[in-house]
Amino acid sequence: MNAASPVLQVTGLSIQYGGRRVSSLPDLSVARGEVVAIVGESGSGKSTALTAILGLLAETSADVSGSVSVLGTEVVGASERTLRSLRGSEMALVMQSPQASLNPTMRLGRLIHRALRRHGVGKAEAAGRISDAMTAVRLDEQILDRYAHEVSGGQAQRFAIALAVCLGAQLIAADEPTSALDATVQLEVLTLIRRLAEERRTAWLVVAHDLAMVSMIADHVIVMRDGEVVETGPTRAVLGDPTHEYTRALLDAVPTLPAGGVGHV
Amino acid sequence: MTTATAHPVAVRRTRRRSPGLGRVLLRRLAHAAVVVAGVVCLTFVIARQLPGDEAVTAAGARATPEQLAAARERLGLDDPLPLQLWHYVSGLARGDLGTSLHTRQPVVSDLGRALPASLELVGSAMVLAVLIGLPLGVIAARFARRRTDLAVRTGSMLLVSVPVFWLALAVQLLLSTKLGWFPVAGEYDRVLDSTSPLTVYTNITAFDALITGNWPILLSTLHHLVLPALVVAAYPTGVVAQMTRAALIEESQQDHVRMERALGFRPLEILLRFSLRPAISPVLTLLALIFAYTLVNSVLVEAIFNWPGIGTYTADAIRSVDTPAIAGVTLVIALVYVTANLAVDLTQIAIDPRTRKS
Amino acid sequence: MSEPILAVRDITLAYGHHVALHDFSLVLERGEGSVAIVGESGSGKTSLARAVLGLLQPREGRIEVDGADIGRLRGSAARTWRRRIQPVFQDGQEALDPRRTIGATLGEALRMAGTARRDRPARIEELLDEVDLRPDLVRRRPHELSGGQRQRVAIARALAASPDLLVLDEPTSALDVTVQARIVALLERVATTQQIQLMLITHNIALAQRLTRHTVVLFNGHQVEAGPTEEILRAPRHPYTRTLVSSTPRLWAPLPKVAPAPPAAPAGDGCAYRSRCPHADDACSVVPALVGSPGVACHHPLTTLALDAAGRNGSH
Amino acid sequence: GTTRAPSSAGSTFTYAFHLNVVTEWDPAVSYSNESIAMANLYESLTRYDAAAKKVEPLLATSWTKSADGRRWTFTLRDDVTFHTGRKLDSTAVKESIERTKKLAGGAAYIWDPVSSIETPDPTTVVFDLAYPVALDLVASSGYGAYVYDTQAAGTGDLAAWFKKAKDAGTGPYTVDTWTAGAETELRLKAYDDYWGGWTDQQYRAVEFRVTPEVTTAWQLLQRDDVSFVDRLTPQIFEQATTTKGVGTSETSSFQNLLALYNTASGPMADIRVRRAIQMLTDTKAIISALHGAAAPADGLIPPGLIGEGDASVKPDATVAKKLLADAGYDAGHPLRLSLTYAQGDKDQGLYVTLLGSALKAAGVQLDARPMQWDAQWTRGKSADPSQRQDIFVMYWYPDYADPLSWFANLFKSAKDPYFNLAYLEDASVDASVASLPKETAIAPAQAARSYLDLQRRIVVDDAAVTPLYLIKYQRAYSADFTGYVDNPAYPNVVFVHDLRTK
Amino acid sequence: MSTTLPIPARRRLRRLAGQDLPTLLAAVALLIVVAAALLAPLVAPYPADGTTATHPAASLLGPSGAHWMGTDAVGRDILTRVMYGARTSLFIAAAVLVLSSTVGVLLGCVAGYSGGWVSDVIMRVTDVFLAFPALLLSLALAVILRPGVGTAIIAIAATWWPWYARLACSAASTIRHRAYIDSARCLGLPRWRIVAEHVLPNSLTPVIVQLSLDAGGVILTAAALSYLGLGAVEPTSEWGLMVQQGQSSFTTEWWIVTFPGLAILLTAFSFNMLGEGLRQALDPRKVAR
Ligand SMILES: Nc1ncnc2c1ncn2[C@@H]1O[C@H](COP(=O)(O)OP(=O)(O)OP(=O)(O)O)[C@@H](O)[C@H]1O
Ligand SMILES: Nc1ncnc2c1ncn2[C@@H]1O[C@H](COP(=O)(O)OP(=O)(O)OP(=O)(O)O)[C@@H](O)[C@H]1O
Ligand SMILES: [Mg+2]
Ligand SMILES: [Mg+2]
Repeated sequence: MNAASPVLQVTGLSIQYGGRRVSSLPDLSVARGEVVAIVGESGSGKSTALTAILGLLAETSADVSGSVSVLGTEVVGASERTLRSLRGSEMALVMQSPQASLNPTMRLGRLIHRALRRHGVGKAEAAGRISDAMTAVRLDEQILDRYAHEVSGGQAQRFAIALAVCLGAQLIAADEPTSALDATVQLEVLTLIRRLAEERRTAWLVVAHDLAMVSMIADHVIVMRDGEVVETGPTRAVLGDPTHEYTRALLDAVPTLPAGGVGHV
Repeated sequence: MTTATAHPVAVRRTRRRSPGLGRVLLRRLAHAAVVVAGVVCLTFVIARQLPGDEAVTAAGARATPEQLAAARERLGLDDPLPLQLWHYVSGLARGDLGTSLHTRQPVVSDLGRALPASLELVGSAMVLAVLIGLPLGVIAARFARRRTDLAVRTGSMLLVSVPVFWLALAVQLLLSTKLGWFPVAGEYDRVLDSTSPLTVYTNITAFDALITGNWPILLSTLHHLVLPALVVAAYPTGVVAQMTRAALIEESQQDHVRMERALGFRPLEILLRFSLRPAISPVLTLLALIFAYTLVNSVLVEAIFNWPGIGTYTADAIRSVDTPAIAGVTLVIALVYVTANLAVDLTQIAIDPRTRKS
Repeated sequence: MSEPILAVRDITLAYGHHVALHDFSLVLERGEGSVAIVGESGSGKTSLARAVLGLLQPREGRIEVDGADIGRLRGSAARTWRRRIQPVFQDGQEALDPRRTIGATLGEALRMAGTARRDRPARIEELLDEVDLRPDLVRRRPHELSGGQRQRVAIARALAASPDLLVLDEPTSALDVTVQARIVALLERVATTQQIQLMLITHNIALAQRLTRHTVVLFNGHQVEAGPTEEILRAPRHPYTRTLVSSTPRLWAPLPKVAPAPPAAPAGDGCAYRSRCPHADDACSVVPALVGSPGVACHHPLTTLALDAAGRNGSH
Repeated sequence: GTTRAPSSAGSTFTYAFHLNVVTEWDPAVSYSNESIAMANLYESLTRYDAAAKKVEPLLATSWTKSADGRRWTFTLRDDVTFHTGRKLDSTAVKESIERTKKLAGGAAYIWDPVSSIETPDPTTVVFDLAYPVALDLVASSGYGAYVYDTQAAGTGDLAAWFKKAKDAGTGPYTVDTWTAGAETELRLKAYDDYWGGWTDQQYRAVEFRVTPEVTTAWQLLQRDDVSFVDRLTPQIFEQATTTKGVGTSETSSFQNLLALYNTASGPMADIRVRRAIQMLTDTKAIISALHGAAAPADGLIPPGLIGEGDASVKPDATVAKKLLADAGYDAGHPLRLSLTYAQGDKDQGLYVTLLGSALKAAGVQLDARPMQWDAQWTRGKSADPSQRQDIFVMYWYPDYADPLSWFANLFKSAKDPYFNLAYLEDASVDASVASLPKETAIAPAQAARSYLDLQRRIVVDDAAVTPLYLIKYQRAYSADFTGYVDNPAYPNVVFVHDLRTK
Repeated sequence: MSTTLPIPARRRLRRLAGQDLPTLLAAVALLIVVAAALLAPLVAPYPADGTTATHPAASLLGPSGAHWMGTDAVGRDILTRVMYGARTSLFIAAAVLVLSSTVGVLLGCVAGYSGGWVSDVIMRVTDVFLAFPALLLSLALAVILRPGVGTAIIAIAATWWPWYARLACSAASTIRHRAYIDSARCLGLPRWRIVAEHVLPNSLTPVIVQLSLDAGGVILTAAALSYLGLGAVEPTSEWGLMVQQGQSSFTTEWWIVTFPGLAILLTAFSFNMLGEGLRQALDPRKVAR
């Protein structure tokens, strides 16, 4: 596959529940090493769009139309089998509540092993991949002996990312990955996302509502409201000089310390 | 314990402290003891409230006044109530539950014979219930809201709703007498007592036969066990299927299941390997409750299948207002209930690490 | 001289064996402005709020409202002081009885505040107006409202009791950014127009800056820094405060190259922050006391100079 | 572990009994279900033949009585040994009866008239009585009359020895294994030295299998899993009579169901009310609804016992209504009657249902209460007459084949009620009851007439009771054997030694 | 965060009726049972047979045009008695559920809200009653009072309330930590008022669903009690009693046992089905997905 061709290409995606359109994404592409953020207020259809892109809406009552192509494979209307082959190894998900998204009855090591085996990775190779991924997310390997409720939120979130990394996912979709975390930890995870994008050329699609945070990590921003995209473009352009009043309202509302401030130049 | 704290130090501490397990266990045991004590007192009070005269039962329906007086004396019925309670409780402490009025045997030895038989029956019914109900529940959850699910739901509802005594009669008539597939009643074929005598350790025939390698009796016992066990299993099977289904469906709405799907696991794999464990807790809790319930309910079934268990014993005790026996049965059932609950608590702790936090 | 509106004196809060807040003191004089309690998750902020509201008995120490120990008040005296301090919780959904209409919820508050039955409808309308809600909401139930509306109702209920102090536990963190801004504006307004002081519990320092004059920083159950909000933000002296301040996302700030918190040895008895602190040494095995004004509890408080150096280290 | 003893080889007679079998191993005090086993383990001096209404020899070959009926001399067989090996002689008989009397448990009262026992020689036993009774009948009792080896335990405690499921009888079988509470509770094996001898066509072992459910027992019998079922429903019995490979027997028993009327207090103290209730009780309808489980009881005494005869009241609803009206009961003053009966007894329930329905039609409200026996009895005996019921429903049967039991227990007046739950106080009845034992002992024909008079007096004149019906024994058994005779004097007993296999 | 607004129960019910055929059928079956119970005196073929009348001459007749379900040992029409039996069973179910849920919910709410030793004491008592076999308690009551419908009701209720107590206790102990309870306390509401006005109403939903699920169980238990001679007594028409009376003639007169047995099955089944349907309909999570 061509390095320049996007990992994710969405065109005319529209999701309806019982005839009501709750989310639409006319056009979106995420390239390797790129972080794209979707922002908007609650109910604007951010999560729905993300879920549809991962093909996780297939079994629900949602009507999905349009096209979502991940590494050249069409997701919309794809069979369970195709989707399964994409999931994990090509695209992965990181959810908001870190501990709740990990199985409570399984040690983390077992979970990651299972996932690798599921994708046909042999035992020996699995061990290598796991320690590689754990290094990448800066996690101590002894965490693998623990259950989800025995690790901190930041650790759990980093582990979820490690899962995606070790399966080799090219596209990682993250739904508000830091909003359940403490401020100090939040920054760790953001840094990790940025670093993986740069070092491993992972493509990221991140849902967020904190514009300050978005301004720090995203290359591209999509602003959504009531299921529609109101503004999209490079982060600097959209947040630096918003054209749509809704974006402006969002920006104004952010309770933020003045840029720079203590400890920053 | 702190789990929300975001740095590993606190986590370490969590781990070191988690052997609070012993304390959890002690607490549960204490609860159990309180419950058993409560049951003992309640039983005693109720037993003393029964009108009529224990002495009449003891001395026989046509006893003479002198015989009655002797019986009263012997049973200590003229003692003041607290003294009687004291006698009863101190007897309990010595493992003495008194003497049954209708079998004239120590209640302990009666129960020692009847309880294993019932445990054999109800135990195998429970195993059947899990073996049948659990897969049914999983299948229903896998195909939730489709036709298969509907069939399982309806079927398990029928099992829960059918009156067991009626089911027992029908099954016996159809499968034994009409079709001749199974023996009508009994524990095993008594002819085998002469050809391959059984050495008794636990009074649970199937178990004794198994550990002594007495295959003919084992086979015969299993053959005899099928029908009554199936009948007794009807209710728990239905309940297990429904509970499993509901718990799995609920679990499937948890975040971690979405995560597992996103990792590319198959739906059935997710159900069996990922959802079943966290979902099994309510099913287990229910099993413990049902176990005791079924033990009593076997009153209705055991008589029909000649099963010499606690059900038959209870029915006899009830018929003859055999106070010591009734008290003994009550106590034993309460103990079974409490033990089953404890066992479930422990299993849950083993299965679901979340419960290990106090 | 009037008594301080709230005086928390050396309280220790604990759940079973777990101490959530150690030896905490705080005095809030009347008219002195509002106070923010910041700190990360599990640092004991909510526990403190519950103690101040009388919902959690301190294991040690006492809490005085207008000079009276609230732990000893009974009967009508207790009911009176209770109304003086009113809570607003994080989640409006949780904070409103799902089975009651908004009117009933506010009515109950007014009844407890001693408003006569016939005056209540008018008062309810006034209250709703106060929090920018339409009067026709009275017949609705919480699930028929948006999150922002629910939070307004919760504030209205608190106001119904005519309190002197509002205890706000993360009042906006469940809300959308735009809604958050409006709630903050509302709080700002009622604080000034009704002369109510706020005790704001948050992990969002930006919010503290906007609403309060004083800030107390908690870490793991210990008070690590206390002083004027402006000063703490500008020149934090405790290493934790500094990290906290610098971790708060700001528009266009570059991402610092922070390493994950080191998996250091358990803190033991010493300074709670010892395991994470880059400056920790043997001296830190003794719990530091809160000293100075503005106060800091650290054996190695950062000077402005050291701070600059550290800041550069941390962010590049 | 303990190994369950293998069953004796050879053919086994399997008795499906509906209750637990043994509660008491001591033959002196045994007074319950275990009689079905005891009768095969132990023997008494005589046995009553209900068909011939005659007392037959058993351990005694012959006996004589003095003219005043107060001295009875029995001659014993001399070829009998106990299962313990000891030879049966007059001393053994004396010792066992004296022990039974001394323990005074169970039915020991039957020996009350005996004042002394002499043993002039090893085969002769002489009983001296305080008052005359038919001692040959007493000696045939199914309870308390067994002759056993009092030295079975040697110097040890005999009662404790019996408790270990041992027997010391002279009967054809001896205990093999006993497992309390087990399905096959009891197994007996042949006693090789039995004086009656053994042929190839006899069962060498007997098993008692506890089978509470009738339908289960019947299905077991059809599959040849059991040889004998003591109790069937009439419908199954009917089915059994036409089933190949199954034999049946139907015998009317000595056990009858009585409705005892409260003659002392309450509305039934008025004899018109009692008569009315008697006339509203249609025993024929009850018997027909029982579909063959019951036989008509024309009087208190069942056929097969001395003194039987017709002492019944014809049902007549019109007369009954008139009687009630006379007694002052009508729509304005409805009569309410309370009745107690045995909880769980379906046949009694059926009578109560039918009575309730008939009474309702006559404007009488019946308040029927099923109760456990001891509760029912305690209430019947209560010192406060207002606590007592108006109608007491119970079964009665004699301990040995003599009708006195009904009258001495149920209708003799007494200061505190015991079994006389009709609370009858009739001096002429008391006088008759006092003289009847003697008459039976010395002038049986006279006794028969007296009994009939007495029945009429109680049932018709005093209207103190309605004998509702006689229980009919309906048995089904494997056609593998012949020689089964249902002897109502020994309820439910199968004398297995008498059977011959085909 | 859930983004769904809970849909009002009424709408959910209506939706349920449209979707869930078995639940609908169960509801219809129940309606028929209830109608049979209410209208028994009017529509039963031999109304007198439902109470005291007997016809010994017509006993044990098989099903025929005159007696669709045959007659019993004293010649009563079984169809009539099955219909009258519905009255008894439904009455027992209603009475038991009202009694036990009232007691259970009250105790459970107090326990759940109070926590601490109050909860410990109440819940241990609850456990004792849970551990105490229902059958034996019923026996004791049947002997102390007298067998009959009333006794059966008290006996079943005595062993049934702990379930509601547990349910309400766990609901209340979650509610106790809800912020609206804290808010109420901060307003100075007295304890009993909080329990009565906030905790109780909010603990009811799971109980209501459970009630419907339990109705079937109560009917089965009542039948079992009657079957053992501890429940309803002659001449009351009661299904369990009818089964018991006909049991020994199962191989010969099957109809005596079978029709009341089917009635028990049908009613219990319908209640269970309906309860399950209700549970799903009222579960807000179902709509959330
Ligand atoms: N299963 C469903 N059925 C019907 N409507 C749904 C369903 N799932 C989501 N919606 C609706 O779709 C809309 C978008 O929801 P979505 O969760 O994508 O919003 P969001 O932008 O992620 O909000 P938040 O910031 O609160 O997570 C909402 O109005 C929601 O009510
Ligand atoms: N009811 C409780 N029982 C036991 N421990 C508790 C309880 N409530 C809180 N804790 C513990 O007390 C400590 C302080 O909790 P608190 O809720 O006060 O923290 P917080 O600062 O409000 O955190 P957050 O920002 O997550 O709300 C934590 O370690 C927490 O686990
Ligand atoms: Mg979302
Ligand atoms: Mg908090």
